[in-house]
Amino acid sequence: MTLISPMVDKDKTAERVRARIESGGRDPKDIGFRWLMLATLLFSLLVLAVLVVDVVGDSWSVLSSRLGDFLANPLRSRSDEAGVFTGLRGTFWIGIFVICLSFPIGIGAAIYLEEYATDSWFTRLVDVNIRNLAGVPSVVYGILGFTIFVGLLDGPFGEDGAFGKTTVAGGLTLAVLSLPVVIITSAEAIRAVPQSLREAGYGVGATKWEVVRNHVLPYAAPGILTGTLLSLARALGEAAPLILVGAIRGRLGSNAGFFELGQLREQFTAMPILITEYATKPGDDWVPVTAAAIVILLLVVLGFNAVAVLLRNRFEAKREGK
Amino acid sequence: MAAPVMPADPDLLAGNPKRRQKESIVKTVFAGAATTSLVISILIVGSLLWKAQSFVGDLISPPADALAETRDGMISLSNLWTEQWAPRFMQFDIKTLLVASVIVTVVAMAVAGPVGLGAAVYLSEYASPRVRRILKPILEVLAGIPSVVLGFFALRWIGPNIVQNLFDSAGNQSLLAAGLGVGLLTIPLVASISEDAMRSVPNALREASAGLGARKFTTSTRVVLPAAVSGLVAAFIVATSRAIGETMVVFLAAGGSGNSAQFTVNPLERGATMTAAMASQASGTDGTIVETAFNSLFFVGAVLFVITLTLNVIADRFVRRVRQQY
Amino acid sequence: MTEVRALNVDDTLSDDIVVDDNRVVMDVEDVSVYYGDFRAVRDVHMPVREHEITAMIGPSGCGKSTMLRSLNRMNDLIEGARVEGRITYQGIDLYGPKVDPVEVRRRIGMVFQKPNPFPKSIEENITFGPRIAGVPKSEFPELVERSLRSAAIWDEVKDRLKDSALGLSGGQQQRLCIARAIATTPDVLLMDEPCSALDPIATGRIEDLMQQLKDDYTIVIVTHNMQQAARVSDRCAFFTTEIDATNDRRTGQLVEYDRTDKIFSNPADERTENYVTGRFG
Amino acid sequence: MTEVRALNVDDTLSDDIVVDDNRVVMDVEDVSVYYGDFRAVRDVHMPVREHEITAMIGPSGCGKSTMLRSLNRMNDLIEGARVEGRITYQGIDLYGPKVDPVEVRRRIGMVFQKPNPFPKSIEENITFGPRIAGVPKSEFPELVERSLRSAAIWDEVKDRLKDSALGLSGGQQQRLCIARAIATTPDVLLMDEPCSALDPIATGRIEDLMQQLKDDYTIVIVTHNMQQAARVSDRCAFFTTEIDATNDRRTGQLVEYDRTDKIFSNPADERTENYVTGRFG
Amino acid sequence: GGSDDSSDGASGSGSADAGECGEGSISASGSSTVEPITTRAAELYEDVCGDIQITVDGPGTGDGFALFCTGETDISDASRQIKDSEAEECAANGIEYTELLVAFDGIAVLTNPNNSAVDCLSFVDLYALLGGESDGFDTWAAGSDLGAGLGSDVAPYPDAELFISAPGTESGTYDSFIEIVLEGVAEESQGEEAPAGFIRTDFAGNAADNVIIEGIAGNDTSLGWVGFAFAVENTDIVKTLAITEEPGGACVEPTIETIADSSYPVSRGLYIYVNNDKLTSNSALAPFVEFYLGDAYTEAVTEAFGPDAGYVPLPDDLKAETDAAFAGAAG
Ligand SMILES: Nc1ncnc2c1ncn2[C@@H]1O[C@H](COP(=O)(O)OP(=O)(O)OP(=O)(O)O)[C@@H](O)[C@H]1O
Ligand SMILES: Nc1ncnc2c1ncn2[C@@H]1O[C@H](COP(=O)(O)OP(=O)(O)OP(=O)(O)O)[C@@H](O)[C@H]1O
Ligand SMILES: [Mg+2]
Ligand SMILES: [Mg+2]
Repeated sequence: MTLISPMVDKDKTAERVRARIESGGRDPKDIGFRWLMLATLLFSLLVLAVLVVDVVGDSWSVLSSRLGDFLANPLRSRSDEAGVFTGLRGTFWIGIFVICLSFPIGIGAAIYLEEYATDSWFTRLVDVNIRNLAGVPSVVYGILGFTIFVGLLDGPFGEDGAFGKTTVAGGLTLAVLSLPVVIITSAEAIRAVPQSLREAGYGVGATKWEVVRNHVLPYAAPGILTGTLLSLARALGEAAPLILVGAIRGRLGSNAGFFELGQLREQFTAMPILITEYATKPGDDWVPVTAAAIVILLLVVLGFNAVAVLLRNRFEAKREGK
Repeated sequence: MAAPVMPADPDLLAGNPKRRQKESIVKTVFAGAATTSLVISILIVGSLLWKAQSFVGDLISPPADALAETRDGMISLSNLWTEQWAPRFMQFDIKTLLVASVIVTVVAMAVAGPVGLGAAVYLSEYASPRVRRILKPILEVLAGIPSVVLGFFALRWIGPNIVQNLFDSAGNQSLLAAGLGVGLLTIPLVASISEDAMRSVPNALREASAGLGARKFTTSTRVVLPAAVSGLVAAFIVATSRAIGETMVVFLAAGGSGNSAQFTVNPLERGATMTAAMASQASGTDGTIVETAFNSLFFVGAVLFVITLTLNVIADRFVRRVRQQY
Repeated sequence: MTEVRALNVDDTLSDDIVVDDNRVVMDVEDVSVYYGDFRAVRDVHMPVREHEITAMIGPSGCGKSTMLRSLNRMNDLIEGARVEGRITYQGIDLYGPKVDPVEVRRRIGMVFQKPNPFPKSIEENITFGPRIAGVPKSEFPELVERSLRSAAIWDEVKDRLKDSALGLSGGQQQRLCIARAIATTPDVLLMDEPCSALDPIATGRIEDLMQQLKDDYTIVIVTHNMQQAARVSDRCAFFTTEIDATNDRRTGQLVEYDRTDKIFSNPADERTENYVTGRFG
Repeated sequence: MTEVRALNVDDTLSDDIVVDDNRVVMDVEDVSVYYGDFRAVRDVHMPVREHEITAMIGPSGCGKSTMLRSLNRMNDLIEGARVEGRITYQGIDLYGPKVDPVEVRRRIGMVFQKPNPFPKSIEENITFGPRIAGVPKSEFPELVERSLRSAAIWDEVKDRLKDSALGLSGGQQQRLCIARAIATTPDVLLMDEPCSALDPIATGRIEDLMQQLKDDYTIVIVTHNMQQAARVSDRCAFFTTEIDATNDRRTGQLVEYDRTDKIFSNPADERTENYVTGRFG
Repeated sequence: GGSDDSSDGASGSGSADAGECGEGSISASGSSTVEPITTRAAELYEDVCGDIQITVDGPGTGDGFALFCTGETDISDASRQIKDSEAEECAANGIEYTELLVAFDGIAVLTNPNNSAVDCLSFVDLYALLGGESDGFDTWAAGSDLGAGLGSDVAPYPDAELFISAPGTESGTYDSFIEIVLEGVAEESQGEEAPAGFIRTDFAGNAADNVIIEGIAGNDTSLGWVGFAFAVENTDIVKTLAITEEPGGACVEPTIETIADSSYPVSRGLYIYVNNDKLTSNSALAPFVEFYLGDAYTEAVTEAFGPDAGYVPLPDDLKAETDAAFAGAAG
């Protein structure tokens, strides 16, 4: 009568059932696959470990014998005198530009997109635009820097003889380059703020800005910080756009101190450029110098990365634990 | 009878005008911030097109100084399709650069695709939360290794120790070595996006599969991977776009940094990708004092921009599809 | 008090209001709420009376939360949400041109399903609303105590006002949220399933608290739990969903709105009866 | 059938089984389940009888899902989850050393709270289980029809077997999930709140379906809805939570396990009575 | 070197007072070949006048002149003499300059040490293998007919892969090689117009000299050229070929001596061009150039790439001419 025509294993003697259930079966395919996947993961970690070990090994002769010198000396033509001072200084100032320009603008834009924007053609355009900007190759940002910041801003922001290829131009270029990533990661962090927190704020009669400032931003801060640090690290490691913007690979005359503002209008160099230069110098005695410069750049860049990732994990754990 | 409620003070709910004003100022400021991204796009497109069109214009009606650099005293659009990239000789064979870019990208994705995907499968499906908590951050930190560093590594280590060991005919620099370097660079990217895609597959599907007596292998390959396919495709495309746009590894390790390169389809040979051609054009111009030759930089930039933009738009489609699904 | 006639959604409510009932503080007249094109709930008439607890019940998705959130323009925050019809507070059209939704929410407070204290100190949770409304700082200590007392949680937290609110238990957090809502001196409190995340004991405390609060406030509560509606409310609105023939989507509607005892003992509509007797849901 | 004595959690169940009840197909003896250090539910005794529907009810967080998922080792998938005590199926200790959890899950199928069809065609959803179990392809057409018929959804989908399962309504999806579970020829079906995401009509259909299925299968169901438990189940286990004095966390426990009519009409424990009469939850 | 104290450039530990050093900053740009010499001189100058900021960039000789002739730089480094077109540009902008020959750079022609088939090549041979008419030759032997036709006494060349590892088109070394070695033979072979060009273009040039050298070292039958300074450092992994201008002439190995006395045929002069107006308007410039040609000269030229390798200093007579030219300009 019924729709059901049973297909239950009628022959379910306890023995048979026991035999099948207690087959214990670990499937070789299952185990093999697991190990294969693990191998790929370990492979990628291993290769990168080889890289780091190789570089650190190469750099050892420099780092162990003349670290202080190495940090204090500028771009030099002799491998036993060469250092990274001017590179670090340029990279520092580029970082300042990224922090001072792309962080506030990026976070502001993210707040606008997540909290204020209604679904309009403008919002959609900005949104699509930002995601596409994030995928534009860095060398293309170099073209932007070359035509706009070097070409057009030569007068107001460059000293004679700097041909517009100033720290300002380099800093602006990388600030612009990191902006989309800052916006995207900040927007993600803001999106992750529980709606209930916003509702709590609005529910007691707060305006949007009051909710954003008092509740959304503090809650999203770790996420925003993570995203911005990651984008900062990325910007500090970029060489291609700076090549187009004309970072110096020969001798940088500026002997301004690390924090002197005057150098903003002078020509500049940066760590990745200095590495490119050292890497293409002839002679084996440059290998340790290049490697040492790389170690220092890695310390800076991976340092920011690691701090960012740890921060995020810490806060995520905290949130989940709650 | 109804108690007709007399409206109270009509301004009872009018609120505080000062707070409203502040609100609108804040909103305007933030909207301005969001608008800067549009300005940047316009500037990028503008700066590319400005000189790129003057380059193409020069090919159509060549100026005298450009003609003087050629062998046969002829320049036309067909200079974009010869056998070599040598701006100095007004040889702008775009296919030389395109094919080199494709070779590097294919090699890179052949490495980063499977390895990144495998790493992602392990992290998402097999690793215990504790292991994932340790390994994922390491992978993410490694994603931050600057490309000059990998360029140096590809030049000094991958080239001699891997490529030249495997292939006798390979030189100290080759597209293959650069491709491998770019591949290493993109592994963390592929792994990270793929892992996100797989983790966004609802656990309910894994449970459904396990509940039907599927082993992990089956669940991973027959349920999770197919369900995440849009995200995986997106990861692959994003990584491809990144590989095409990668500059420093190729500049240092592919051997085309001298601003001249031959058309080749052999990954063991030297070559210049679009990005490397741009960087070498910008970093040394002794030979190309002719404006036309220098402007080829913008033309290549425009082509690169269009290619990566297309890839990103396609990738975005796939990402959207993932979002819609769950 | 005399019995009010069982309401029919097609009636105009104002005709049915009986004089010796409490004053109508909020009135919902012929309201439909849309999310974009989708009509989530339609044709609601529901006068809310002062110093009463009005409960909204009905199966999941029938638009109870949607309706409740329209009462203090909380739905403004949802992209595409739109109210048709008229909702008044003290006779003022809440959706009128001169109305500032921020002010509306200050006067018509809200308590949510999941306790959602700010991740700040207990004290700051209370003072946030008054602070942004411009209440002078000097009044805070008194205000904090008064609000926490009203929410019956003062004794439990008075020694740890500076501690994070997240350290409180779920029930305490929910009472803190009530205290926070009270601190902005609203006169209507909207509560969306305020007990559904709580255990029985905490639930009991909140229910007791509502009974105390109704002397000073007007309360509208959404609940899934019919027993709770029966226990605490004075008036009860039963919603259900029906397939909208035009677009094949389920639209919520008000089936019956009446005194609670009437709804539970002698409902006018068969659907209400089915629901309150547990035939489905 | 004679009445079984009301169970007390401290008794050993096997002593209480009355001969003319259905055969015990699964037995839960003195089981506690842990998540890491946290004991989610403790000391459960609960024999599951063939061709019966056994319902688990209780307030949120009391460990119903936890318990249910222990019955087919689904909890193995959760890091740190651990079972103490003995759970047997056909007399075999499910957590014994030689047991293959994959095979266990094939024989003890599961249907989840939210319908979770694979994002594939209806047909592929059904054939997924049999295919990995090595059933020859030639049997698929018949098997698909049989499973879908058993789950009372054949007529609705027979013309669109190749369409994506995601195009089905929630209720249809849930029946598809039941069909999918049936397709691996289990003899026990575990269902975790299978109707809570469904509307009343879909719920009704699933309840009818369960009644039909119990002729061939043994069903264990978790439900939040007491009316549902009362309507469909033969036997009912009531769980609640109590603060564990040692660590101040709530641990679930079995309060009472008995025939459903007994639980709802004449419970032995006061807590059960409070719960089933709607005093809380 | 005189600067092994860890001066970071800001210390200004000069022994001279501001009067001698002048005031201001100096910018030099131009040839990447000359850049190391000027850079080295500037580095040495730090010990004398540490406060003078000297920027040296090496985008290329042509780019250098472009900047120099619009008055943007004080010094232009050049690995060749200024072209007429560039000189016109300078004149148009009213820029007067002094040309100072500062050193010689030999260009070493290289092959792999394992390539024992060749030891000496003439310009004709190099043209047959690398000139405009050799486009597409992928073995040495392919150039045999061309070489023989032009009178080579070495042809036929070995039947082996011809792997070219050479500088990129942007470098001065590339230009010099064309100018010195190939141009003459090309015009002889193809006529004035040289329709096939002076140099084959079908190889990927490289910007990094060490990479060029590694390319030579990595292929048994490679051929290429590189600045002498880079080659002498690597004689263990590459083989420098002796060169003769005419087939059958004397084969000369590149050494410091043979380059300095011009007996090695593939060498060129390296120059700096100094803006005359700036010599007066920029008080820092003249003292620096004086230091460049004076105290720093030998060290800057010979140690530009470290103590063991370098460019070739001018013989005394030419050096005296340079000094005199500068003295004239500085007034
Ligand atoms: N933000 C939104 N956008 C679009 N539709 C929505 C949104 N919020 C709710 N809805 C839809 O409106 C209808 C009513 O939802 P609402 O949340 O008001 O129901 P409810 O009665 O509160 O249900 P529950 O008892 O589950 O809380 C539902 O069909 C729901 O899917
Ligand atoms: N994966 C997990 N890890 C740690 N604790 C868990 C996990 N899943 C559930 N718990 C905890 O175990 C206890 C029992 O949870 P369970 O989901 O079994 O309850 P439930 O009775 O099914 O509740 P509900 O009716 O809400 O579904 C709860 O305290 C819960 O927080
Ligand atoms: Mg709701
Ligand atoms: Mg559950």
